[in-house]
Amino acid sequence: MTAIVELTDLTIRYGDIIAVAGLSLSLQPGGCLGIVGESGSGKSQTGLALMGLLPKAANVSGAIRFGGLSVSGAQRRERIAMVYQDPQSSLTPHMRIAAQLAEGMAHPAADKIEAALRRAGLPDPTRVAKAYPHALSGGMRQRAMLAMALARQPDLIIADEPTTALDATVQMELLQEFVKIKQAGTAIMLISHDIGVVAGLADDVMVMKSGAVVEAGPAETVLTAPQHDYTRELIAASVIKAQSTCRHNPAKTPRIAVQGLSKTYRLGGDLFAQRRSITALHPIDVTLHDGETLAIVGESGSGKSTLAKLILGLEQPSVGRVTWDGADIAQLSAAQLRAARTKVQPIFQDPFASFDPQRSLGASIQDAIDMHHSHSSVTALLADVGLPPDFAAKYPHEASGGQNQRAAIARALACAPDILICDETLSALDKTTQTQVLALLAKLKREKNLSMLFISHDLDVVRAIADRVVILKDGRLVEEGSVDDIYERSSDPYTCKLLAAQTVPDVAAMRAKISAFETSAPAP
Amino acid sequence: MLRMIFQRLIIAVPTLFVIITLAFAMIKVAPGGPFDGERALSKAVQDNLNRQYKLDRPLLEQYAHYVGGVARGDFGPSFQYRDQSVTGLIRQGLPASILVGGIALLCALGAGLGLGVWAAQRAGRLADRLVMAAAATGLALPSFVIAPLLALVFGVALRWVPVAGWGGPGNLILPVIALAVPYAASIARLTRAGVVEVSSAPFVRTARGKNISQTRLLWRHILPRALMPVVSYLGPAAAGILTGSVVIETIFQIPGIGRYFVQGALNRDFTLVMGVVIVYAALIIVFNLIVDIALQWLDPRTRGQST
Amino acid sequence: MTATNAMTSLPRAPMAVLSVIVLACLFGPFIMPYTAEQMDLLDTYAAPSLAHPLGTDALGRDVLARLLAAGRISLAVGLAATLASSFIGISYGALAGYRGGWTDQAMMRFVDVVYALPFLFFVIVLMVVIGRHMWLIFIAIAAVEWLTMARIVRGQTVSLKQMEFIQAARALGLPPWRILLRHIVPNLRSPVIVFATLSIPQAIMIESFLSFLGLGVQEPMTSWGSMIKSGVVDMEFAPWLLVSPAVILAVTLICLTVLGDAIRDALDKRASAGL
Amino acid sequence: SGPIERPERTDKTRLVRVNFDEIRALDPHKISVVSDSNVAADQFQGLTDLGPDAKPIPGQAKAWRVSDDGLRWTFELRGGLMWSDGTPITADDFVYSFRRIINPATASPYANLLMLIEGAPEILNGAAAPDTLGVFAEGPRTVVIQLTAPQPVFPEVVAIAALVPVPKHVIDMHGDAWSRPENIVSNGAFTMQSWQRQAQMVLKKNPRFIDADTVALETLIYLPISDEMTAVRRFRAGEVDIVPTFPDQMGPVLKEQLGTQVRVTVNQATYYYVFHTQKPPFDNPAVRRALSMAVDRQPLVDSILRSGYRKALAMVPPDTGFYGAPSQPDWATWTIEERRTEAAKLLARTGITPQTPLDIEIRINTSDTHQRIALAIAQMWQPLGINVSLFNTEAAVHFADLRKGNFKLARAGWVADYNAVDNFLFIFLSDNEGLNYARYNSPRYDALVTQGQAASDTTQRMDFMRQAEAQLLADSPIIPLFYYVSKKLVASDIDGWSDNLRDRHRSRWFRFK
Ligand SMILES: Nc1ncnc2c1ncn2[C@@H]1O[C@H](COP(=O)(O)OP(=O)(O)OP(=O)(O)O)[C@@H](O)[C@H]1O
Ligand SMILES: Nc1ncnc2c1ncn2[C@@H]1O[C@H](COP(=O)(O)OP(=O)(O)OP(=O)(O)O)[C@@H](O)[C@H]1O
Ligand SMILES: [Mg+2]
Ligand SMILES: [Mg+2]
Repeated sequence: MTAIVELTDLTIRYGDIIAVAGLSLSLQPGGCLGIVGESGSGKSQTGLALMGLLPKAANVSGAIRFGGLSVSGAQRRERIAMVYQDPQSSLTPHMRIAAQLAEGMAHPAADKIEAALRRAGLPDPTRVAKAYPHALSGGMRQRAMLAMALARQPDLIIADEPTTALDATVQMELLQEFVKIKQAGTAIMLISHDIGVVAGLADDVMVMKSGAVVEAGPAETVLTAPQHDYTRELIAASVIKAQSTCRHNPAKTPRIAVQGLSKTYRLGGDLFAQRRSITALHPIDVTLHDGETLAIVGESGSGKSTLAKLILGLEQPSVGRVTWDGADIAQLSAAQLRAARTKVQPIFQDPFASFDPQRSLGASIQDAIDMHHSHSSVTALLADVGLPPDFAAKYPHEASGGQNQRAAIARALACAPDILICDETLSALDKTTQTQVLALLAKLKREKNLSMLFISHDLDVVRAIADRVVILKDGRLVEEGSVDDIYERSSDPYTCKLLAAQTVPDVAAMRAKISAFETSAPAP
Repeated sequence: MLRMIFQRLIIAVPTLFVIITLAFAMIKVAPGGPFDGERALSKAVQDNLNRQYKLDRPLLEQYAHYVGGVARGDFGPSFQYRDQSVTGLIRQGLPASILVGGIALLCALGAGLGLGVWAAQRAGRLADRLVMAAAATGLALPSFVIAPLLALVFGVALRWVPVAGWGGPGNLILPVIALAVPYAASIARLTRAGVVEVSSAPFVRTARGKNISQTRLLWRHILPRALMPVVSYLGPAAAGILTGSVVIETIFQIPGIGRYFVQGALNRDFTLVMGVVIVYAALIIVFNLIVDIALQWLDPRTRGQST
Repeated sequence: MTATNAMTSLPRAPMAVLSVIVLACLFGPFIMPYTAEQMDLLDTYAAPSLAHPLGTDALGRDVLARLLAAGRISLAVGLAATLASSFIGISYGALAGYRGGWTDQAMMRFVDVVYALPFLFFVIVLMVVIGRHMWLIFIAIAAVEWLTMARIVRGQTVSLKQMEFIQAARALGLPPWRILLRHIVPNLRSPVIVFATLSIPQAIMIESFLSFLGLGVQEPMTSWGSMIKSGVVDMEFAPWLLVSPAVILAVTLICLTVLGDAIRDALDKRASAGL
Repeated sequence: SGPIERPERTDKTRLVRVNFDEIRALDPHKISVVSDSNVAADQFQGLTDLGPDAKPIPGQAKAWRVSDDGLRWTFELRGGLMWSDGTPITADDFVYSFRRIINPATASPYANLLMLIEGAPEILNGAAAPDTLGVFAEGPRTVVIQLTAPQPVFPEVVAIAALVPVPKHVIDMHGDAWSRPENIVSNGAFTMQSWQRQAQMVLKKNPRFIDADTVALETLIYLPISDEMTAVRRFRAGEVDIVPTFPDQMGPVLKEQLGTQVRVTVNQATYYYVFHTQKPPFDNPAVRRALSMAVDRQPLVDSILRSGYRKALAMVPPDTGFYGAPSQPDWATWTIEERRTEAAKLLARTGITPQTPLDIEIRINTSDTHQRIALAIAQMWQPLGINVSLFNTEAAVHFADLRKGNFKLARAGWVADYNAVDNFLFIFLSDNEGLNYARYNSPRYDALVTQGQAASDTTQRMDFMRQAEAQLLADSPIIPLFYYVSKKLVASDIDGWSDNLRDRHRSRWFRFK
C-alpha cells in the first residue's frame, strides 16, 4: 500500500531560525501517527507544511509526496483537513459556524452540519451552528474547528492539539470518534503533548525536540520502551506530582469574593431577530482566600471563562457583585480600579489572541513591567517560563502555541501580582514544561503568598496545585470542596465521570479506557 | 439594533437643530448680503429688498421665523431666485444630483473595489504599484481638470457623447466618470490596504485550508473585515456624492443642487444655503447611521453595544 | 523588522523623486535666473523654450520659477494640514470609539454637525473673526479634513476594542491613553496611512479654494492648486500652464502613495504571517 | 488647432442660445442680471423695442412725442395688442405696470430707472402711494409719462426689459406665482413652453405677438451655462448657436478656430479702480492723479485682455448717446515717460519716493483677469515707490465692503443701463449712496451734472456733462482703465445678428440663412 503522505527531509527555516530540521515521516491510510514533543519543537510547522499553508516568510525544503505523488499544496488541501492549534484566531470572526462548516463540505445541508457538530462532541449543535465564534467558549470553538475538519471527509486529518480546551469526558468521546474515523480509513496525524491521548490512538509515535525527530516507531515500543532520554523524560513527566504548597493552612481572609454573580448574553443581534439569550453563568457565590489556590473545573461551556472575566471586571455582570479585598469593583473609580489591577492578573485562555499582533512579545511583557514599576526584567521572566532571551523580539505569529502561552504567563508575572486568574494556563504545554511552570507557581505561592484562581480541565494539574475545587456545570456550581474531598470522596456523578475519564500514558490501558468509556447522552 | 436606530433618529432632531443654529449664525456673521453684487443697487432699492425678505428685522426674529418655517417644512423663499421657494428649488434639483451621484457612486464602488482587490493580491509587485500610481493620479487631477478634458476629447474631438447638457442617457456618461474617478481612487486605496492587512490573519489561513475558491475567500472571509474603513469612508462620501458637485454640475450642465452649496453661498442666498445644508445634514446623519449599522453587521462582536 | 530597517527597505525611486522635488522647491528659487514674480508683458504665453523651459504664463512670468515657488506652499499645506488633520482625526476617533457609550455618541454627533456646516461660511467667518493669516489655511483645511479620518478611526477602534489583546491590556491596568497610543493606534496604521495620503491632494486643492475666498496665498505668490485652476482655462492654447503643475502634483502624489503603501506594508508586523 | 467644423443644421426654426447663468426671475419686474433680461426681452415687449442695432424702434407703441420742455412723453399704442392668452392690452396695463415697478412691495431691482418720473422717489421710499406716479392713460391707446427732468434717450429707457408691461389679470389671479412657467402670460415675440431649471428653457413663437409675421424662429431654447469654457465647447460641438461670452485670453485662439463666428464689440461699460477719497493717502487728489497717470493702459488691453478691449482714460465710453468726443484728462496726450516723470514728481511732493515707499492694498473680487490687471499695475507703480499687495475676496464681500467704505483702493465696474452719459456720471454724485463708492464729493461736479440733467437742449446738456466729467477726471476719484467689450460666438448661419454697442440682441431678429 502506498503511504498517504510521505515527507522526506523536510526543513523549515525562518532566517536563521530552524523550525524543522530534516524531518522525514510517512503515514498509511487509516493509520495514526502521534507526534509528541516539547513546545516549539516544530510539530505545528510540520502540519502546516503538509497543508502547504506555511507563511511566505518560511523557507521550505524537502519533498512532500501525497498519495505517492508530488502535488501542489492546493491539491493536497483537497484531501487533507487540519484542526488548527489556535481555534480562537483560526475561525473567521464575522461568519457563523454553520457557514464556515458548510464551505468546507461537498454538499452542505443544515442537518449534515449539525451532525458534524454533534460528532465533534457539541451538545447543542443548533445553537452553535448559528453562533459567531466569539459567542462560543474555548472548548466549543475547538470542537467547531474539529467538526469543520470532520465534515470535509478528508483522507488525512492533521489534528494539532485538538483537545487542549476540553475536559476529560469530552476528550474521551472525541477519542472514540477518532477511533471510528480511523477505522473508516482516514489517516490521522495527531499532534499532542498529552502522551495519554497519543497512547490511546496512535499506531506510530514520533517524538520531536528542537525541530528534529528524536525517536520514532510503533506506539507500544516508543511509549513502553523509550530509547531516548528525552522520551523517557516526557513520559515520566506525564504523571504530575503534587507541588509542595502550603495547602493545609490558608489564611481565611477573602481576597476575591463573588456574590450572586450571573451573566446572561443576548443572542442574535440581527435587525429584527427576536431576542434570545443564554445564561452563561447562573447566580454564583465563590470566594478566593488569601494564599489559596482555588481550582475551577467543569465541562466546556460551563461558564468558567465567563466567571474569570467577570471577576476581572472585563465584562459587566448581569447581576451580582465582585469584591477585591472587600471593595466592590463596580464602585471603584476607573483610576482606583486600574491601580487595583496590579494585584490581580489574568492569563487568558487563548494566549495568541491576548497579544497585540503588532508588538513583540518582549515589548508586551515590558509594558507590564513598566506599568507596575516592578524590578523584573523581560529576560528573567522569559527564563522563568523556559524561553530563551531572544524570544523577546518575536511577534506572536512567530511563536508556537506553547511559546505564546508561556509568554502570557511571563507577562502576568511581570506585575508581581498577589492574585492570578489562570484560564487553562497550561493547556498548550507539554508535560515537562507544565511541571516547570507549576513549580514556578508553587514557588511564588510559597514565597509571595500568591493566591490563584485556577481554571483547568486537567484534573492532574488541579490536584497538583489546588487547595480547593469548585465544579461548574451549565453555569451552575455543582460541587465545592477541598481537593482531597473531591478527588477521594466525591459523590457527584459528573465529578466521578470526570475523574474516570483521565488519560494515562499507557497504550493498552488507554485503549481499553477509550473503548470502555460510556458516551454520555447529549445534554438536553 | 432597532433600539439603536430609534435612538439615533431621536438624537438626529437636536443634531439638526444645532446644525441649523450654527449655520445660521455663521451666515449672519459673514460680511456681504444677497444684494451685494457687481451691479450696485441704489439705497432705496436695497432697502425695499431687505424689507421684503425681512432682512431688516432683528436677528433673533429672523432666526425664530426661519426655524419656525423649517419646523413646518417650509425652507422659505430663495433670495437669489425671485418668487421661488427653496423647497421647490431643492425638489427640482435633488433628483438629478441623486441620479448622477448614485450612478457615480456605484461605478466608483465597482472600480475601486475591483482595482483595490486586484492590487492587494499583487501587493508590493509592479502591478500593485502601477494601479496605486494610477489611483494617485486620479486623486491629483481635480474634477475641474478631468471634466473639461473628458468633454474636449469625447465631446468636441471625437463627438461620441454630448459635451454637456441634460436629458438623454448619453448626457450621464461624462459627468458620472468625472465624478466617480476620485472616489474610485480613494476606495481602491483603502480597499487595497484593508485586503493586504486582513490577508495575513490566521483565519484566512484556515479558510484557505478548506480549499475554497478565491472569490469566496475574498468575499466571505477577507472583504467583510477589510472593507470596514471603506464603509466608514463611504458614509460621508455618499452624502457628498449624492448632493452633487458644483464643478461637475456647472461643467456638464446638470440641473442638480450641488451648485447651490457654492453659488448659493457666494450669492449670499441665505435660505437656499440653509436649505441645502439641511438636506446634506440629513443625508450625513442617515448615511452615518447606515454605516454604523453596517459596521456592526460586519463585526458581530461589536453588536449589542450602544450607539 | 524594526522601524529603521523598515525605512531602509522603502522603494528607492519614489524617495529619490520626492527628494528632488522637495529640494528643487526649497533651493531652486535661489538659483533660477527668474523670480516667480518677474513679469514680462511682451512675452506672455510663451511656449517652452531654452530661456523658459516650461514656458511663461499670462503675465510673462517663468512657469518653472513659479512652479518651484508654488511647491513650497503646496507641499507645506499638503503635508502640514494633513498631519494636523490626521492627528486630530486619529485622537478624536480613537477616543470616541474606545470610550463608547454616550461619549462616543456625543463626539460622533459633533462630527456630523461639523460635516454639515457650510465650509465657505466657516472660512469667511474665520477670516472675519481672526483676520487673514497664513496659518488659518492650515486650520481651515484641517477643520474639514479630520472628520472622515475620525470616522474611519472610530469605526476601526470599536472593532479593535473587542479584541482580546485590548482586554489583556486593560487587565494590566494600562490607562486608556496608553492603550490608545500603544495598542489601538498602531493597529490602525493601515487605513490611517492610506487616508492620510488621500487627504494630501484634497488639502492642496482646498488651499486654492481658500485663496479664491481671499484666505492665505495671494498673488503674486501662488500654489500648485491655483496654477492648475487657472491653467485649465488656458489649456487649449498654452497647455504647459496646466500640464506643468498637474504633472508635478501627480508625480508628487504618486511618490507619496507608493511610499505610503510601502511604509504601511513595512510597518505591518504580521505581514510575514501571510501566505 | 485649426478651424472647427460644426455639424449640419437640421431644424432651421430652432435656435439654441446660451445664457450666462440660470435666470433669477421670470417676472420682468424682478429681474436683476443680464440673463434675466435676455429672457424677459424675448418674452415681453415694452412701449418701445430695440432693433438689431439696439436703437429704439416702435414696440407696443407705434409712435411717441415729447413736450417742448422735454418732460412729458406721450406714447401711442398700436392697435390689436394682445397678451399671449388673447386678452387685449390697453394703456391701463402700462400704468399698472409702471406703478408695480416703483411699488416698494415689488422690490424691483431696476426701480431706480423710473426715478425721473414724477413722484417716483417718494413712492420708492414708501412716502407716497404708487398711484401718485406720473404715468397716465389718456384713453385706451395713449400712455403719458411725466418726467421731472428731461431725458433725451427716454424712448430707449422704456425699451429696457425690466420696464415692460405685465398682465394684471394674470397677476390678480395667481399673485406672485403668476410668473411660474405654467401661469406666465406675455406679450413679446416668444412665450414660455417649458422650463427645467438649470437645464433648459424652451420658448415658442408667440402667434399673438404684434409683429409675429416678422419672427422667423419657431423654437428658442435658452441654456444656462455658467462655465464659459463649457459654452465654448458646446458651441464647437455644434450643440449651441449663440454663446454670450468666453474667457478673455481665449480670444486669439478662438478667432483662429471659429473665424468670423467670434464677435467682439466695444461695450458701454467701464472698468475702473476707485479710491476712497476720504481716507489718507487718497484724500489727496495729487496722489490719486499721479497713480492714475502712471498706469500704462495699453499693455493691459494688449497683453492681458487680448480680446480687443479699448483702454480708458475717461469714465464715459466713446460713442455714448449724443456725447460726441468724451472728456480726456489733461495728460491724455503725454507720452508714458512724461506721465511717469510727472507722477513721480507729484508723489515726491507728498513724500512718497522709492526710498520712502507707500504700502497700498488693491482690493479686487477674485478672478484671474482682475488679479493680472492688478499685478501689472503694481509693477507699473513699483518704481514710484508704491508697494502694492493684493487683497482678493469673493464678490459679495468685495462689493459689500465697497458700499460700506471698507477699502482704500479697489476695482469696480459699471455697465450702462441705457445709452446716456448721465447713466455713467450720476454714479459720482455726492448723494448717490450705494453707488458712489469713492465718496467723491465735489459741489461743482454735482452742480454740473444736475444742470446737465435739467437741460432740455441736447447740446447744452452734453456741454455740462463734458465739463462735469472733466472735473471728475481732474479730481481723479477713479482710475479708468479700459472699456469692456462684448465677446460672442454666433453661428455663421445666423442672420439678423448685428454687433452693437449696447450688447442687446433680441431673438426676434434672428433667422437662419
Ligand atoms: N513565522 C515564524 N517566524 C519565526 N519563527 C517561527 C515562525 N513560526 C514558528 N516559528 C518557530 O518555529 C518553531 C516551531 O514552531 P511550532 O509552532 O511548530 O511548534 P510546536 O511544536 O507546534 O509547539 P507547541 O507545542 O508550543 O505548539 C518555534 O520555535 C517557533 O518559534
Ligand atoms: N459573547 C458571548 N455571547 C453569547 N454567548 C456567550 C458569549 N461568551 C460566552 N458565551 C456562552 O457562555 C457559555 C459559557 O462560556 P465560557 O467561555 O464561560 O465557557 P468555559 O467554561 O470557559 O468553557 P471552555 O472550557 O470551553 O473554555 C457558553 O455556552 C458560551 O457559548
Ligand atoms: Mg504547535
Ligand atoms: Mg473557557
